[in-house]
Amino acid sequence: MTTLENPQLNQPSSIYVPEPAEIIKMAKLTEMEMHYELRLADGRPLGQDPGQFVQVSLLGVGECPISLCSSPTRPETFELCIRRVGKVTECLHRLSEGDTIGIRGPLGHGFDVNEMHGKDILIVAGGLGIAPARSLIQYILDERERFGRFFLLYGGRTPQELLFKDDVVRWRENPDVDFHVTVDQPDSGWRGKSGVVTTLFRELPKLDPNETLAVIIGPPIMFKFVVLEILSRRIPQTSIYCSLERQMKCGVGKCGHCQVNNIYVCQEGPVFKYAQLKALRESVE
Amino acid sequence: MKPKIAVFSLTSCEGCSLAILELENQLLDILGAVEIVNFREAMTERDCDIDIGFVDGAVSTPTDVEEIKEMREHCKALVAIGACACQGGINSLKNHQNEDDYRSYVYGDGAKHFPTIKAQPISAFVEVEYELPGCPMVKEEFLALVKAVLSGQQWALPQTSVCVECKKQGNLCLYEKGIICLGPVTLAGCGAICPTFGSKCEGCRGLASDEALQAASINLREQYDIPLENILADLRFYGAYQEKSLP
Amino acid sequence: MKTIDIDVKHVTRVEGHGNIVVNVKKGEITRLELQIVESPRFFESFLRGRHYREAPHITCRICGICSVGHTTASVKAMENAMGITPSEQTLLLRKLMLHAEQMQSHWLHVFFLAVPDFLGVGSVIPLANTHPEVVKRALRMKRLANDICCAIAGRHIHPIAMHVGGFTHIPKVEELVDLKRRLEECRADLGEMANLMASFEKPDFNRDTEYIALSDPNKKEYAFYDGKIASTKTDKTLDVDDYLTWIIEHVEPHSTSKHVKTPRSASFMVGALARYNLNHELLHPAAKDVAVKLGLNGGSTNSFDNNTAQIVETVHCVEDSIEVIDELLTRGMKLEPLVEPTRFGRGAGTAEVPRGILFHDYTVGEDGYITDSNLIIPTTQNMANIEADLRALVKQLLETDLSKEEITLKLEMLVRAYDPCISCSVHFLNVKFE
Amino acid sequence: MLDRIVEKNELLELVDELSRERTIIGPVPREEHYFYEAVKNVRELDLGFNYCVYSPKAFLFPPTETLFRFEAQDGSFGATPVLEDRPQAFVGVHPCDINAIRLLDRAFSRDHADEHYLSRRGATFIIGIDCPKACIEGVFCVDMKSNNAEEGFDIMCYPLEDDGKGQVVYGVMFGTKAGREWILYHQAGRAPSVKDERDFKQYQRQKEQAFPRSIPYDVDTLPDLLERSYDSLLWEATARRCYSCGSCNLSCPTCYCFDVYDELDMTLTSGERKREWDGCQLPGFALVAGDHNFRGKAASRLRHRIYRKGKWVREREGISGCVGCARCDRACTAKISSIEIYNQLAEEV
Ligand SMILES: Cc1cc2nc3c(=O)[nH]c(=O)nc-3n(C[C@H](O)[C@H](O)[C@H](O)COP(=O)(O)OP(=O)(O)OC[C@H]3O[C@@H](n4cnc5c(N)ncnc54)[C@H](O)[C@@H]3O)c2cc1C
Ligand code: SF4
Ligand code: SF4
Ligand code: SF4
Repeated sequence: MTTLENPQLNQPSSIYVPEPAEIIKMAKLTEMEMHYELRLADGRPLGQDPGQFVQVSLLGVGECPISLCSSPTRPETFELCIRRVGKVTECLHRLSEGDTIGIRGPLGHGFDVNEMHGKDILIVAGGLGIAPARSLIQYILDERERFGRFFLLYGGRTPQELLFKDDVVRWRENPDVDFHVTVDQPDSGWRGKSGVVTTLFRELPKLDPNETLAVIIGPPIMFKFVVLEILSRRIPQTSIYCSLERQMKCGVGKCGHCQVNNIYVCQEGPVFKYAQLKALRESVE
Repeated sequence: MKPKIAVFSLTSCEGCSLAILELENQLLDILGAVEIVNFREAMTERDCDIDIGFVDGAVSTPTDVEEIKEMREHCKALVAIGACACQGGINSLKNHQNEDDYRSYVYGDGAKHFPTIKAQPISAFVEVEYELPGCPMVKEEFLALVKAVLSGQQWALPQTSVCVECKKQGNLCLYEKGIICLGPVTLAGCGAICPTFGSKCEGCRGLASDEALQAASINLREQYDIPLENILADLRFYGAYQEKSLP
Repeated sequence: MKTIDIDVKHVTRVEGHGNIVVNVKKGEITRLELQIVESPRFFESFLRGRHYREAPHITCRICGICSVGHTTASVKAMENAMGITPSEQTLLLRKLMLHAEQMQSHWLHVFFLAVPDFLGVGSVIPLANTHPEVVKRALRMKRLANDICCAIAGRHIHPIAMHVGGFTHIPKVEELVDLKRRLEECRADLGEMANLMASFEKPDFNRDTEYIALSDPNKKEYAFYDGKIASTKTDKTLDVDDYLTWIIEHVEPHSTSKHVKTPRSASFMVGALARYNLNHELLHPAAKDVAVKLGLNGGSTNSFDNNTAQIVETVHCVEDSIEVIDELLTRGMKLEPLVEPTRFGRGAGTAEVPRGILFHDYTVGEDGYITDSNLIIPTTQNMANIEADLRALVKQLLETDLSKEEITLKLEMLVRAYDPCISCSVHFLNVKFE
Repeated sequence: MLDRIVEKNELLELVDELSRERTIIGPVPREEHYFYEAVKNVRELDLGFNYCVYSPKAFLFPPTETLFRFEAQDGSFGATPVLEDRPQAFVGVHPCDINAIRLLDRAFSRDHADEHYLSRRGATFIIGIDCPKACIEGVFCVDMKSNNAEEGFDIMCYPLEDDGKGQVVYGVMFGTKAGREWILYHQAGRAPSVKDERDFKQYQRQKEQAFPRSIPYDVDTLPDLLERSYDSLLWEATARRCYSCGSCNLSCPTCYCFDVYDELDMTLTSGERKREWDGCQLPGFALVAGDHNFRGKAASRLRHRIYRKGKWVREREGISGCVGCARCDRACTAKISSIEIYNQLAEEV
């Protein structure tokens, strides 16, 4: 006797069970961040959109949401960059290559790359925000001819805390991207620019408000200032993307932790248009 | 090498150490995973380099002060177990009485043989890695902590109030029966065992937050006509509130 | 002529902290003390100014191991002081709680504290490797005793639902049915326990002393919950309210602790052996059988027999618990409101707790707040007797060619046989005593 | 339109029969209140329209449940989902709680279907009993338009005649095929007569008058009202009394937020991933790494809860996030009342 008609009922599975993935490579980026290259145990590509995330599980410890930092255009493996801040992330840092972790995903809504095709792209990333940004950066570089001009601004607190230093070097050399990096607190060895990330806007040529899509990923405090810079260049609110962070327990729109007003960040986000966020009163407060 | 675990007692009823022995179903597994040394209730041999030291009891005598400092030196991690070790516990009731008076009331002329100081949590004297509050401590929490430490994980107390667990138990709230329960202001983790067994929460696990205490001072006075002084007297039962003068 | 100095710091495997100091010069004992190094706790003082309902919840925290015993004595004293008559159902549930505590405490003592001595290992921990079946059985039995307390009052250490005037929770029928089944199954474990005990050789040591325990004036039941104060040295019995005429506290010059004597003897013994000596005819037949098997007769003067008496008592407790559960199931249980006081004033209460007779004594003012209290704990009462025993045993052992270590072990075993609960015993220096 | 007329005794006999294949869960008196509990015997049930302290939510979405068991096997792992589908029947569920279950059904089946909820739900047969009047003072189900249930039950029983001595005649409406089959297969009751239909109309008319209204406006305008009240001082003022104890969340039939945690076995190689009820009023609910709390103040949490109930859930799921059962109001020992808040907001704007 079944009283609720639901086709899902006969599947003896659970959306909460992760699938195994092997750590192919692990590299320490800074004291706090570790870079992981992973492959699903069945070898299938993850198939993410840039900006999406996965729930990373350590059985017996817990689960947490982590953005993908690699592009689907490089499907053999997928990459994560994880900052050690608490229970799960600390245990993740202690793993070694060859270990197996649990993955659920890709989850959420990433960047709408189709909408981006043909446009000039401006990415502004601060701190750990470079990780989710990197999936989009890689995508754009891999599909370079489908985009217009490509500006990338990256700000870190100190030179030591800059992530993906190899990439930073490569991007700097790469003629396909107009890349600028700055640190808040330079040390004696730092030859590059210093100051908060908004100072990098000086380095940009004139932007075309109707042809540019801007992407902002970083801590809430950075967000406010960067959005002002961008809006002041008359780029419409519907052309600005950003990514939100919230506590997430399920990643699939049930547990309620990531709810901001009437939306669930894990489902409608984490990538949003600024126009949409503006109406969400708690989104960046 | 199995990690070495030890259990000590300061001023207490030793109920918290005993609670470990009441983990009958897990005790052999625990013994299999750790080496227990210097467990006064269980053995004669003594040892020094201890990975985790569990301490029950408040610091309430000059000897306690020396002992806790010595324990700190011998233990890589120190865990305060029970209300006495975490907040001073029931021993701290004397902190609100006149010292000469309580000493001579109990020991008369013999009082001089019983040096005592204000009952205080062990964190007032030494650094403490973890606290397992409750009178007695919650043995399931002890087990969870041991497992977390053995598997190299962080561990933290819940941050909610007892009402959460009471609701999960499906209890009738005691306020419905006109009983003033301390559940709303008390830190969860006990599974709301007192309300589940029909008795008001007595606050043995300490305050959930200062904000909750603020709310209590408005609510109990305005909605229930109870003076703040009475609420504080209740919260003193296990040292959860000690005029904020401690340590 | 021997000269030995024994200084056992922290007698292990007893509840709390205690030291034994023995100095013998040329065959003469120059100093013998059982020292208490437990921190003073001032419970009598805490009680002043607290509401009468809090008394059991405060005093049970004197000792984690006899928490139910303190609660029982406390509610009885308070009900006596305030003119409260608890219901039949309350009495049955209390008896069951007290039985469970005797079991849990005696088993803990026998298996965890005493058996390692007999099997020659330092503690219960190596025992888990050498005799896993003994440890597993002990844990199973202890779990059962605790589960009884959990079902009725929430937990064994600091029971929750046991209040002045009744219970705030009653066990579910299914829970009692299940506990009864487990109690019945426990009989096999009890048999094994008796066999194990029978295989040990107990030290040959006798010293005549006075034994004091509660005794049922109607000679109906082996007294734990209630009765009159009785002694092996007199046929007279005493109401609990008059306990101070027999239980006389006095200061011993060598000790900072008060000792307790009776009008008849400088020391006396309370606990399982005292109860057994006074009330053994009232034991359940199954318990009597075990007593016979273990060679315990009504007039033992060997304090080491206390362990044996504990085992016999737990057999009785298991059997009686089954009967109490049957009675509860037959009469049916319902949640009753706590009985309210009808007066205020002074009242004493007593109960036989694992280590012996326990007295609580309160005075409550009109406003329901406590003004005065006195608590006399079994270990306090036994202290003088332990010292007297130690003195006699040292003398006896000096005649042998045992080494200092062997003598020390025997002395420790003797102290342990009393199952002293030193956490509680500091309260005996009570000058309030008139 | 009624589908059947069944007397209470006969219904109970059927339920008794049903108890052979399903666990029966219904209102049981305890400590002068009513609770949904599993019963061994249908005689334990009290099928009035008594207010129950909690809804039957816990039998569909338990306070704690295991999502899966796991076992580490040299380097890899195995995880086995734990799904429960033991047949059960809720007997005597009121319209408010049925409406709340409808909301849970929708929330747990949309997008990523939650098999843990759905497998229990799929194994649940629901016998509703309609309320002819407000079950207890303080409920505002009529204001929330939740005092009638159109769907979400297998059968719904309307107490048409009540002789006051326990003899009740129910007008029964079928909600599902399963409900229809259950009644018809057992040939229970009789077909409704024209008089029965007339009685039913009469019952419904009386019912309309029998629920006192507590909110002075149409609940459909509540989302707009809330829209304008985001910056009201009311939140802060009311939240000063809030303990952040979460009792309101945990007693609410429409709250379904949860936390997820792992529990290791003593072996440390196997264990369970579990979930347990959580609540948006609890202080750590929106905390993230770096100790940034997106709703660190009790006021913003209180506002979130009220908005969720009165606006956001409705906007998202198309049905009201609050069914007006007042369980939150009754559970709050600080006497913070959602109905009072809804009223004060109307006064303010
Ligand atoms: C969409 C998304 C993408 C993300 N991408 C990345 C990424 O690419 N890289 C990365 O490193 N991080 C990322 N994060 C952040 C990451 O998810 C968190 O840092 C991670 O959850 C921390 O988990 P943990 O178990 O290690 O820490 P926890 O032990 O859970 O806690 C860390 C901190 O969080 C707080 N906290 C969280 N929950 C609670 C609670 N219930 N009670 C109390 N305090 C709590 C505390 O302040 C604590 O200090 C992302 C987050 C989101 C939502
Ligand atoms: S009984 Fe106490 S702990 Fe339980 S909900 Fe009520 S106030 Fe909270
Ligand atoms: S918000 Fe309150 S009234 Fe509304 S459904 Fe939840 S508990 Fe009931
Ligand atoms: S029940 Fe009341 S006090 Fe508790 S969190 Fe809810 S609104 Fe606040």
